[in-house]
Amino acid sequence: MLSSAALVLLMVPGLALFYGGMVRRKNVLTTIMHSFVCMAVVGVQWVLFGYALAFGTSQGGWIGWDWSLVGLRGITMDKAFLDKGIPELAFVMFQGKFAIITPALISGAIAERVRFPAFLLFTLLWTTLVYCPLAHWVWSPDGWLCKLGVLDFAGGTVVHISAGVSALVLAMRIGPRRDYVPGQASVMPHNLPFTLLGAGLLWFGWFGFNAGSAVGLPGPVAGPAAALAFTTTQTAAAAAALAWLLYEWLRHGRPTSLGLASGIIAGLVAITPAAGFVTPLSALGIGALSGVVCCIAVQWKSRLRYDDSLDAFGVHGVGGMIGAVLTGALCFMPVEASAAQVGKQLLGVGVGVGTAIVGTLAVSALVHACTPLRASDEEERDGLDITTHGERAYHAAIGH
Amino acid sequence: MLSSAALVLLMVPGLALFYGGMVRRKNVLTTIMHSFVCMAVVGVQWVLFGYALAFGTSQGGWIGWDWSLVGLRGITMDKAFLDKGIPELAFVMFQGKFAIITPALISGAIAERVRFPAFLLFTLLWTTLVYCPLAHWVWSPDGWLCKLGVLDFAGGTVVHISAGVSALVLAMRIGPRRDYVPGQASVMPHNLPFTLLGAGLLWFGWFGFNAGSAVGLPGPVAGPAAALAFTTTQTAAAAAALAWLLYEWLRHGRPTSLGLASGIIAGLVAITPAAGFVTPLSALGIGALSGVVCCIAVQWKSRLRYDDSLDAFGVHGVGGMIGAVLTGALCFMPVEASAAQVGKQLLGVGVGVGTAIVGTLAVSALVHACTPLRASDEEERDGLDITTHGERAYHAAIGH
Amino acid sequence: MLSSAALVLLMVPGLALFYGGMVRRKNVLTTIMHSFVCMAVVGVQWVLFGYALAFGTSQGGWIGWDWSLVGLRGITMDKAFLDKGIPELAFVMFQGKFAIITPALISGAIAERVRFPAFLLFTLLWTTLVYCPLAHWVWSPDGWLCKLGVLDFAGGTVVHISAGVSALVLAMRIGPRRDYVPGQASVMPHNLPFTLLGAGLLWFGWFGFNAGSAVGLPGPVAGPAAALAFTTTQTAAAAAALAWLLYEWLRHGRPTSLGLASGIIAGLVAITPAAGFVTPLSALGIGALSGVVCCIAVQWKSRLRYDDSLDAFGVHGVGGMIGAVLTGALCFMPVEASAAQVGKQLLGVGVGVGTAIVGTLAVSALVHACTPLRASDEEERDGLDITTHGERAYHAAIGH
Amino acid sequence: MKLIQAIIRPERLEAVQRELRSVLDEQEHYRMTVQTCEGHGRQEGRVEIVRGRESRPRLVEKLQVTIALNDAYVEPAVQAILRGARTGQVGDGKIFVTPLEDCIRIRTGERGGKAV
Amino acid sequence: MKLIQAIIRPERLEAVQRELRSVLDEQEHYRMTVQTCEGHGRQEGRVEIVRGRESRPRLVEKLQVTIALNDAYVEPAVQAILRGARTGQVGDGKIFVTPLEDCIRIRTGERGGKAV
Amino acid sequence: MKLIQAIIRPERLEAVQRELRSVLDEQEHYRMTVQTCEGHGRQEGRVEIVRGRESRPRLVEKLQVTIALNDAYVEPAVQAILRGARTGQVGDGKIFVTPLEDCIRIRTGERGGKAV
Ligand SMILES: Nc1ncnc2c1ncn2[C@@H]1O[C@H](COP(=O)(O)OP(=O)(O)O)[C@@H](O)[C@H]1O
Ligand SMILES: Nc1ncnc2c1ncn2[C@@H]1O[C@H](COP(=O)(O)OP(=O)(O)O)[C@@H](O)[C@H]1O
Ligand SMILES: Nc1ncnc2c1ncn2[C@@H]1O[C@H](COP(=O)(O)OP(=O)(O)O)[C@@H](O)[C@H]1O
Repeated sequence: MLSSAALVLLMVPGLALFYGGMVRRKNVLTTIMHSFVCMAVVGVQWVLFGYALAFGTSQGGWIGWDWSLVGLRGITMDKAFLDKGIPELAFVMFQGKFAIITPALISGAIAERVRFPAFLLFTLLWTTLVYCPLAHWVWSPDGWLCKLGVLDFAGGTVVHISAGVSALVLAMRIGPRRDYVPGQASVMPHNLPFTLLGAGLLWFGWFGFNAGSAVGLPGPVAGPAAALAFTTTQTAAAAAALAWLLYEWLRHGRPTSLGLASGIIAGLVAITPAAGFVTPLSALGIGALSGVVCCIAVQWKSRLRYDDSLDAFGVHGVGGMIGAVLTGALCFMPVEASAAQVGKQLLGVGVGVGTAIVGTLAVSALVHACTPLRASDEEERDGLDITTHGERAYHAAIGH
Repeated sequence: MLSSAALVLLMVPGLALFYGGMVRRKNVLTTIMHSFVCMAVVGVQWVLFGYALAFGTSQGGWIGWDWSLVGLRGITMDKAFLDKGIPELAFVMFQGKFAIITPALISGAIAERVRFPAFLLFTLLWTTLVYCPLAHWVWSPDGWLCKLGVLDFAGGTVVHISAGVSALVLAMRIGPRRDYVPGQASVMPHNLPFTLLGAGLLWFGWFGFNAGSAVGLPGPVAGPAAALAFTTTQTAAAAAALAWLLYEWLRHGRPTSLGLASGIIAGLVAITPAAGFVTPLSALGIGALSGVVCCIAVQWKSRLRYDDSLDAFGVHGVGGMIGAVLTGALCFMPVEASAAQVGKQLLGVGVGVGTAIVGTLAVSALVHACTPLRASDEEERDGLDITTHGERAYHAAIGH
Repeated sequence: MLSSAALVLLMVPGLALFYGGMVRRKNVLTTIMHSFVCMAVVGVQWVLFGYALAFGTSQGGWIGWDWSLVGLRGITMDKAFLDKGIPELAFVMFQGKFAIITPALISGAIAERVRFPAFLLFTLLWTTLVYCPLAHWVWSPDGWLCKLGVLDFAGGTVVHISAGVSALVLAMRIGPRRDYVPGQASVMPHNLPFTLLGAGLLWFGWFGFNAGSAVGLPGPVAGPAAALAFTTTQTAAAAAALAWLLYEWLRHGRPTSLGLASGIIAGLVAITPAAGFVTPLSALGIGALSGVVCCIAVQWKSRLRYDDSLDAFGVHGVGGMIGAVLTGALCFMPVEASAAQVGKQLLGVGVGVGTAIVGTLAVSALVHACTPLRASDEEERDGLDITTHGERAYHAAIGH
Repeated sequence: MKLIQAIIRPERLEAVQRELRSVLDEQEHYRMTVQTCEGHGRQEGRVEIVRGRESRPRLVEKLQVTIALNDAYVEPAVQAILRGARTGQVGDGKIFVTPLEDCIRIRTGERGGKAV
Repeated sequence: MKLIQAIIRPERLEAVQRELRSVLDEQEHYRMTVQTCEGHGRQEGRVEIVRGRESRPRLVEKLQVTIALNDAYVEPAVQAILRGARTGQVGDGKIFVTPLEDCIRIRTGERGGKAV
Repeated sequence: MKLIQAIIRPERLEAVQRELRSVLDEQEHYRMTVQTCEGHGRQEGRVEIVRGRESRPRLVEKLQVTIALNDAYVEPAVQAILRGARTGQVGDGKIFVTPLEDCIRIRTGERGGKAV
């Protein structure tokens, strides 16, 4: 559990690099900071009251709360989590990492133009008003979606769909970058090796994400389920990477490294809700499908006028939906796959999408009331690193 | 077991960076992709039929097979592996990571000139026709080398000798890079910090590689053996790094960072077959020796006409042989060191070398029959990143 | 324990990148090597005699020794450590990683001008003469500080205060860089993304550092204590990152990425001595305080004439002291916080500071007697990478 | 023939290119060469902060655009660059015009006016 | 004295250097200065793909070689560059020859022809 | 008007700037443009080692400083550069002086001598 939590934490620098390599030199620091600062803001929020909201005693299935969980005061060191034989603090931390990574995922859609203070405020409010309730509904034993039987092994709906859809909404709200041209590669990634390294770290961390989530299952199956989740995670990532690469090769005549990396992420996203519930062969199918569909989604999207800079929606939103639905169609445990289960999964997706849309619109309106969301044209032109943070990522050449 | 598997996985991006930093800017993406794509290709192959070939029921000690292992269909979630009390799926994944990393090691010898489609096909065929049989012979309880008593704790023969020798054969088959000049530093590494970071990640991951392999031992010793393997791994890496550094310092007057990093890897390679079988003091010796010998091998080789771009043979081939033989000379468990054991180890090395040579010649002939192995002169000149993948690793300066 | 040790090891490349990104292009390799070479030198020293000195049978509480621990010969594979049920070899390795990282921390203060051979010798002597005794006093059950009841969970005094203070002393001894101008940003970091990635790896590795240290506690509390240490570590890092960022924002009008990263490290340092002894809420306070105080210390220091290149003292020295004292003021276990405990902690800090000052002066005099400490003006001007190591970190553009 | 070397703001390159295309004959294929450089003058760089220490670099990133032209095109090209590069704020840069004695197209070996 | 500035393909630098060495007096120590640049002309860059979107950059990487020469050496040097740099394909670049009024060797302060 | 192009050692830039400031009128705001380049000449680069193989690069990192000046300032500027850039060792570089026919300040459109 603790090593899983540590692995998930490594996803933060992993995501930071994955995104940071894809933007231009002038915006790399602010992009990396988006991920790191989630750790700072949500890291504090989660201990102060986030955990209480998500996993406190359920108030009618809609939200949790316990005064004793504020500041984690009520959790003594040796308090075990439910009957799982692990300390509750370990569970708090594991879940906290999920809460940290989710808003960081969103940042990819609005990179290179969002104002830093606005993103900070957005992160705080969105986590509190959108993430915590969703997590409660799906993962708290008394949450209403959980009670309905919606399956979400490690956060397909709570993390990826909610992040992907919110990213899309926010990208539309903020508008495209000043030099965005639909359908063209108008902005080139400044450091693809960073992006590939980031993908590698994400993939490593994801094993913590998915295998660690086996703890949610009843005691005796937890161990084997972790091994199963590990296997499906690896298999789906491999299949999706291969599928994206090959599809792109056929379609554009070039197998790209960014495609390979994106495929890995797409496969990891899609298997997330299903990891402990499907067989390795099903994982192969889920992965391959998500690789192709996300690739198409990303390319199709690029013809539209909205500008999801780093394709947070195309990968996390679309991948999350594929995974959530296929979980219902392919799971063999804890229930057998059935049309009914697919229906439930669709309900879960619908609730996730709806909550993300409404929540993001509300939160971004709130934020905008306090401080503008978007950087000025001059700031965007000169880069947010130097204008907002007073830093340049690289210093070389002359005079140094 | 699972955390070990995750650690081994991190060796993939680690190796990608280690190699990627050593090539020129124009080939960094394709070099990184060589490692990543092994994860995709072998990741799928292993689940589909690779595991069945290597660890299925032995067909006379020569190869494994079980129809029920195709697609891992026959492995239920709670099926334990032998009597070790770990889920078989965890073992499948752990072994799968070894299968992934091995062809990735080979890619270092042919960097900057191999055609990407040819490498893909090579990886698939080589893993199936060379790696799976070798793994079966050495690690399956019914494999003929295993039965003969050849010791290979974590893959000295199966992984490093086979990769190193195959790398050499393939490098000769493909020919030197267009601007290779024997004995001169004709190609400069474009980003040594990447290489050093890659070495750091490899070293971290190697603990999973070696300590995780303790699971192959009978139950009660597995825990302590893991601690022993950890200790010998760390000690050999430190000793080899120091030895390479000092040797180079005396010999060339400069202690280089690339030498330090190469020493780490050489030590890790050499201790791999011995990790759980020797004392920390023996590990110190194995490390120091491998540091010096690999350093000499690499320099000596560079006077020859063949071009092993990133010294896959000098480090993995030579280091693996040193380790395999010394295992026989220094082990205190599971059998005492003896001349007879050294003889067995030599046999293992011989079989590994022979199989690698024959197998690689056969596989490369097969591949060449389908698609040329080597990039055109123009592609090599302009770099494989832009000509094959339609990408440039870095975008900076003008117009961005 | 073993995974914790592996995590701590990852701190070595993490620190290497953290520091390497902050120096100029011409010194990045030597800076990275400072960290890596500690692994080589101390890695060998620890096995040969370092562990015997620190954890051998106590000679009157002042130093340990056991001939049988030389080369770890006396530690059989299945020898358990005390009564904790873990193999002693695992403990040896875990402690070894601490010994490796400590001199690496010091290197930050003297970057860009120390001679490489002098640093090598310094590392060897300092670890033997300063680190091993201190570790014995504080962590050996018979060490005199341990017996007095000084608390140091995971190395606030032994690692961070001793490294930070030694760094300061050494920086003063060696003198400022040739182009250092007090109070000005005279040297710009050449690659901040490396620094941020390094901070991410450090933070990941720190969980091993702190959570792994729970093994020092009596059996039954070890598990829960690890979860507590994990929680406080994460919380303090988040709070300190936020505090540094906000303080800097208010004070200089810019939230910097380097500030965010520095805050993470400051928080991790400050919580180190307290991790398993305080509540999450206390950790929040310790983190926030250390973020602000270290930020002030670093800025205040920069007006002085001495040149601690990468602020090893401002972060590790100051952060370590804050943590050590607050441990006494906030701990709830193994003893209740009290004025007396604060007194004991102050004593520990005093002893750490005193030992570091005297020890570093003595060791640097010894080193200087053998080989000059400081690079020549020309070497410093042209960069240590090319002049000392015969390498350049990056090759690009023309002719490649 | 003249050689025009203009120092401009990096972010004005696109505008300069647009203007040049409209006055030079080759349309899409108008010829020029661009280099990075750093300039010192009245303009100062933006403040940078490193752990609380501030610095304001005096050297500012610029681009140098080089164009070889026959005499008749010099004035239109200068005007085009002025239109594209001017913001009216300190730091807009300079245009230098120097004599060009000969010009050779490497591909064909053509020389002088028709090779420009 | 003349100043030769040649824009060439990066991969032809070695060939150009070889040719220059054979016509200039100093053999191994022939003098020149090289800079990176990007050129716009008839040649187009190679297609790049980013997540399925294509772009074909108009600016192509080139090198600029600068050589100061006494008049007698100008023609041989131009010919040498032509031999080394020509591939016959669009994008081979240009050679510009401009007058050089004075040349000073910094180390010695020598001026004019003998300082070149 | 003249255009001065000086190739200097990177580490002498500061000294050159200091000297230039003292002879040019604008003090803090003296104008110049700097570019990176690599030079070939009598000086050789420092030995580099890659896994035991050695290489000694012939191209050495330099900076090119460009300054446009009215005639009266040329000689003082040349002397200033000589003072700042000279170390007396092989590799100090060169100063090239070429005629400048026109100079335009982009911000204002001013031309000639007063735009320099
Ligand atoms: N005489 C000159 N020689 C070389 N470069 C110059 C000269 N004058 C201006 N420049 C270049 O033009 C840039 C803009 O000059 P600056 O004085 O900042 O603004 P402005 O020209 O608008 O007054 C400088 O950074 C420098 O690169
Ligand atoms: N008139 C010019 N001014 C500046 N640079 C030029 C000029 N003509 C050519 N160049 C440089 O030469 C390069 C090659 O030109 P291009 O038109 O692509 O090929 P070619 O000269 O073989 O027809 C261009 O990229 C540009 O850098
Ligand atoms: N004729 C020339 N043309 C172009 N660049 C030159 C010329 N002469 C010298 N240089 C530049 O000056 C630098 C120094 O020249 P070098 O021969 O090494 O030293 P020195 O001038 O002190 O004898 C060279 O690296 C080159 O960049």
